[in-house]
Amino acid sequence: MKEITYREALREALREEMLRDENVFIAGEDVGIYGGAYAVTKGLYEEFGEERVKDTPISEAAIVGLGTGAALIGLRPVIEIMYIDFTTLAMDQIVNQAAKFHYMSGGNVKVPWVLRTQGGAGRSGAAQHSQSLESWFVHIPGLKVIAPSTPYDAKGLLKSAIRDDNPVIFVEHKMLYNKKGPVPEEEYTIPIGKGIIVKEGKDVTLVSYSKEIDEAMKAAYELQKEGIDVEVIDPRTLKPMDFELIFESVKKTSHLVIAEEDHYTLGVGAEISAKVSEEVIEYLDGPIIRVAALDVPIPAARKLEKRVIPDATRIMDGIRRSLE
Amino acid sequence: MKEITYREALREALREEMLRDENVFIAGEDVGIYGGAYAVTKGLYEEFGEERVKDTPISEAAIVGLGTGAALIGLRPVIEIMYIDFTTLAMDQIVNQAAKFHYMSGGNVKVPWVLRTQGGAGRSGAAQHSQSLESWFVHIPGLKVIAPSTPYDAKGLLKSAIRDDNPVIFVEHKMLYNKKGPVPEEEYTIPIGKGIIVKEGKDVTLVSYSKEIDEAMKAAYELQKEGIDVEVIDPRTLKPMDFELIFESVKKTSHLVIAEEDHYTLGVGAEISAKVSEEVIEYLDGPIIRVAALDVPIPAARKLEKRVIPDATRIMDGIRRSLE
Amino acid sequence: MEEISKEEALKLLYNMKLIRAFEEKAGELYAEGKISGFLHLSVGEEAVPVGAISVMGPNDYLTSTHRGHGELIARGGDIKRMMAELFGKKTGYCKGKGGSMHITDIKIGHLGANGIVGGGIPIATGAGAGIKIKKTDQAVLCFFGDGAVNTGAFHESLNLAGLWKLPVVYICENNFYAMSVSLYRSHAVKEIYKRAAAYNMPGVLVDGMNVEDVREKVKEALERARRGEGPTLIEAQTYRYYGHSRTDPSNYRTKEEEDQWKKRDPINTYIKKLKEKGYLTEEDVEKMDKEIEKILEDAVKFAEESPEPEIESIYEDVYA
Amino acid sequence: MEEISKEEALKLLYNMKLIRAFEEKAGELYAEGKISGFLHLSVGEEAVPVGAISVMGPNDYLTSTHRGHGELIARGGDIKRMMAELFGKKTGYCKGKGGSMHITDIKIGHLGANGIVGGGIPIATGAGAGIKIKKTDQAVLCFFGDGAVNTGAFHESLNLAGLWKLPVVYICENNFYAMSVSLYRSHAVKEIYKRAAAYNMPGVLVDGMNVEDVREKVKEALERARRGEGPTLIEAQTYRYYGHSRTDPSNYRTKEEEDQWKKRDPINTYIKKLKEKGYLTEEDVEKMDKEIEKILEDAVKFAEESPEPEIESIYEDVYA
Ligand SMILES: Cc1ncc(C[n+]2csc(CCOP(=O)(O)OP(=O)(O)O)c2C)c(N)n1
Ligand SMILES: Cc1ncc(C[n+]2csc(CCOP(=O)(O)OP(=O)(O)O)c2C)c(N)n1
Ligand SMILES: [Mg+2]
Ligand SMILES: [Mg+2]
Repeated sequence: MKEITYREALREALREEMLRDENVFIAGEDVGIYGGAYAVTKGLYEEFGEERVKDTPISEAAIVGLGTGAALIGLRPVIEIMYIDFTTLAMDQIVNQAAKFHYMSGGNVKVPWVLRTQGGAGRSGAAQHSQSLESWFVHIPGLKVIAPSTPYDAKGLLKSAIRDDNPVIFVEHKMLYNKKGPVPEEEYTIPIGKGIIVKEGKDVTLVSYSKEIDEAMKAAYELQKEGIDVEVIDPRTLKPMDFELIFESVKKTSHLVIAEEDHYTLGVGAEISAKVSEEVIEYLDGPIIRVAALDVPIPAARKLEKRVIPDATRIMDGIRRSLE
Repeated sequence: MKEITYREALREALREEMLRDENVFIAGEDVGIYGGAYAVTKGLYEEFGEERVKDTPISEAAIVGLGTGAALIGLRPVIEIMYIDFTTLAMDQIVNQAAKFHYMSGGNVKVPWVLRTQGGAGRSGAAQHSQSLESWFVHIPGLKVIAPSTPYDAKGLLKSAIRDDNPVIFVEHKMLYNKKGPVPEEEYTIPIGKGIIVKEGKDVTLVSYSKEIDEAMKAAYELQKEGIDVEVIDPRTLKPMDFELIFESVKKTSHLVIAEEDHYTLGVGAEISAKVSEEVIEYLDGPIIRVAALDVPIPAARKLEKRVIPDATRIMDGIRRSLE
Repeated sequence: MEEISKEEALKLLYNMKLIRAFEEKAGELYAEGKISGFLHLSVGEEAVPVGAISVMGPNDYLTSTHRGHGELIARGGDIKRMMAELFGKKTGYCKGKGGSMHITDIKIGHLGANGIVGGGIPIATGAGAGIKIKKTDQAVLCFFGDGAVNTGAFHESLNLAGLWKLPVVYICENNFYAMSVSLYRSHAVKEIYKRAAAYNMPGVLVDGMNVEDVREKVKEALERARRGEGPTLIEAQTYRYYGHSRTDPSNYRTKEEEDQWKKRDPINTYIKKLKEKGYLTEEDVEKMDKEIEKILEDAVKFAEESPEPEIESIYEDVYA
Repeated sequence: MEEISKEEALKLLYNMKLIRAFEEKAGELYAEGKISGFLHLSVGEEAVPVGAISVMGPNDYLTSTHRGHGELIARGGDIKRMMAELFGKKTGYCKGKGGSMHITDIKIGHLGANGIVGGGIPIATGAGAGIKIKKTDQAVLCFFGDGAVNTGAFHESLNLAGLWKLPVVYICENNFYAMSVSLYRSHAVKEIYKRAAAYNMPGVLVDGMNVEDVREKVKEALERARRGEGPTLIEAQTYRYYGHSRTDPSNYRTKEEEDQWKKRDPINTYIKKLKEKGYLTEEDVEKMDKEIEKILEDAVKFAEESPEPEIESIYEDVYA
């Protein structure tokens, strides 16, 4: 299998889907000539032309509406909001319009778009360019939410998202674009809503996603040395979430830790924790620990930013607490 | 003590604070001549004039920016967003600007506004007029979030919110405006961040807030007949949340149920549940049950709407499940 | 102005009357407690949707608003399913899930009413962009109120449409109030059509009480759109006779103002005109009214007799 | 045009030079890895903030953007604390929490740079509304880029300001690009100042490479604001010499275009003009450069020697 970056994997997915289905098009700020703020769409403007790779004005609400209107009449828009922080400018169009349209109309219409965006810290971008707001979208019925952590998942899930008949929020991570990983030559897709066990283990279940998975894996391998056998699960899709996979693991390990880059309070981890203590609490043998970004706006200075976002050390501490 | 409605209590708070501090002013859609979509500001335009009770265009982002800009230069704006559903049009101004301004500027400025809005179902308003989006705001560091359930709390907390130096999201409930309750003649405030035990009990802790408290109390009294002694807690402030009060109660009862009108997935209950199973799980003697709005957009038809929102019966079922 | 055939003219009158009758009936049923939720009546404004939609092509699209019964009826929406939806019944357009503000009928190109002021404008614009990608000769009519003009969504959308020369006709149903707030207290520029200058598109003022004037101007705009010359902003001045919603006593405006507008009633003036032209007799009018009365009776009966939605339906249609 | 005193003129030149030197230095330090995060340089655009802010009153306010060093320096911001903030140090304006895009200095009426395009416009407008409530004779300068003109926030704000006649001067720093997207590919109307017509305020075109022209027009607008006549929209045409941020190679524009603009460099042309006027000799220029160099050296030294913020400071300033 070839090794490519997360960025290239995403680009392959976009390109293949555009070749496969002429109804797929891309729109967003700087996605065309520039090739995207993080260079994901590079080359697509040249290949597909400006009718299908559209640079837009700085008008986030209109970008999402563009997706919705075009989707209603049979196209399959892939719209890009440059930073997840900027979805704040389009929440009505995402949440009140696209997410609920199928339901409110009694099934009369559907809105098959994908909203690609990227979140997370790591570039000293400060409080308006480093958020992880995915939990907001997970809260909203009618949306699907995907947050891949590897090139393989990124490609397979983006293709599935484009083919899905619902509005899908596809959250990339700014620090993953250069991450390399194996991706098959042949065509494949990954089902939305299926998680995977990234590493098997029997002592504690560690659920994580997106870039935080890398810290989770570091923590797991470190702890292996101490004889703690961590099972690492990546749900990959945050909504619908593969709770069965998590429950099965918790039943086996009796311990649960969640590691994420979103804020502690009401991050995605809150839902995982609450769901587990509602459904399988009797299997638990310790507190459910959430290791998450501190509840402060993300600061700019490297040193502070690094401390706000959980690293392997903090995850290890969390695991130890859960096992105490 | 006199008995007045939730609406009147809010109006008294606004009026008293406007009389007390000339920097307090009100702005929003239809808050002036009309007196507010739910008549909360009725009479204030006549009393204080259009300089201090400002009807605005339909421009939610500008309304919040109006609050922030005015707050920065020393005023104490009370801005109104007519439905919490419409905060989606102002999320950048709320979340990226107001909430983070104090932090991002290293404490250089502060943003003392109150954003009054109302949420919840009960009027067949359908999916764009019935949401309970408070959990979004609870997720965001820098905001305070208040959701009072009685006239007494509404008045005392609104006064505190206006005097607070931070942006405060003040979430009223459309079905509470006519609710009557005792309110002292004399001046009082209620500290932000302090919950109360609405009914003491020893068998199970039931946390609820806003209008859902009324269903919670019904459920508690019904269960009393069956010999189940429910302790009902109203945190009143959702951020900062009075976790100590909840922990103490859980330590006593060993059972926790949360009832809320927000969606099940990542509603405020998710955080309460997760926090409890992180901090005091060893005291628990059963699953933590969340009774919440179903994870569907709120439907219009009365029959469907009623079923989506949790009532006393569903809360009772939840309590029984937690005690099984 | 192009001469309108008798048949066409009678159709316009009929549609205006049907809308009005629907609205009056819905208002009554609301008062009786048979309809709940939000109900925004468009009585007085009928000429705008009827005139505009009469020149839409069969494959064109439209987006509508919270005050949207008129557009749906003018486009040939199913009166029974509308009424059933207001009743919250299973047979309603949205199976009872949407209510008045969310009716959508993709089969006739109706891309939805909307509960959010301005919420439909980006969607209409997106449909216009979609048409351009598909390279068909369709067009979109985007209806919204004067209040919506002050939303960010309006601005972002019209800029995009003007820039990309999208085949969208923006029709502002200017009834001079957004709830209680008069246009004069909320708009920096009081002539809405002049805002078009900011978006490189023509701005056209239309007499929204005159169905033929609306029709004519929208027709021109649609032709322009189909020629690939881009969007138009049309301001149709009109008036809502009732309060904003069924709970609003309209204290913020005067009886005199209301009376002035009612004198120019779009239906009465059009009846007068058609009679003068010899297209119509008082008998014809009565016949029409009867026919419409029957349609509404049937619709109410249908709605009343229709079953409530099943509880299980709550879980359907969340995802496609 | 009003005659500018020698002292005043030299001040203008000095400020432009200080901004440019600051930006060049920051660019170098970024390349060296001493500064991280986002860094948007305003080299080429110095005449706009300097001209505009030179006529602000001591109690006036301003809001700025992601490309905001110019406004802060022109307003007398503390160069050391700025540099320290770019370094992420404890002594920085934001104690390292904000970085380049979030510096705020309420003491001099600076209500913040902003990482969100258009994000400062509603805030400036709110400050203007606040002034009107307080009934003082203050005013607000609101800076933003050409890209920001297409945001909903721009529209909602300017409508409000035009309606309420707020004392706000809206200054568009039109450098013809929003990241890679040219104004010609993103604006329905290419003349930004003409958008003023939609908001009932004057629209004024200014040569953003000419500091005195900027100054003059902003002065008039401020006077107008203080007279209670309301806001003005000023379009100052200028150019950024470097890429959008420090990672952008500017492939989307031509060398010729860049060269054309550089010929009209605001600093060089002003030096030439002041020399012709006899206000300035080459020696003066060198002296000025030296002085500025020293200021920057000191600032860098200060920043380098300043301590990193303590970890505990993370928890401070979340709530006031
Ligand atoms: C974004 C948003 N803000 C506020 C409202 C509440 N609201 C519903 S209709 C309305 C007035 C709309 O006025 P206009 O656009 O002129 O339409 P009209 O009701 O006059 O037909 C308001 C403020 C809303 N639905 N959406
Ligand atoms: C709402 C929003 N959308 C997108 C961005 C990303 N972004 C940052 S600067 C910029 C271009 C801004 O252009 P302009 O307003 O002309 O200012 P300039 O950079 O030219 O000074 C963009 C798209 C952002 N910060 N905020
Ligand atoms: Mg109106
Ligand atoms: Mg620019």
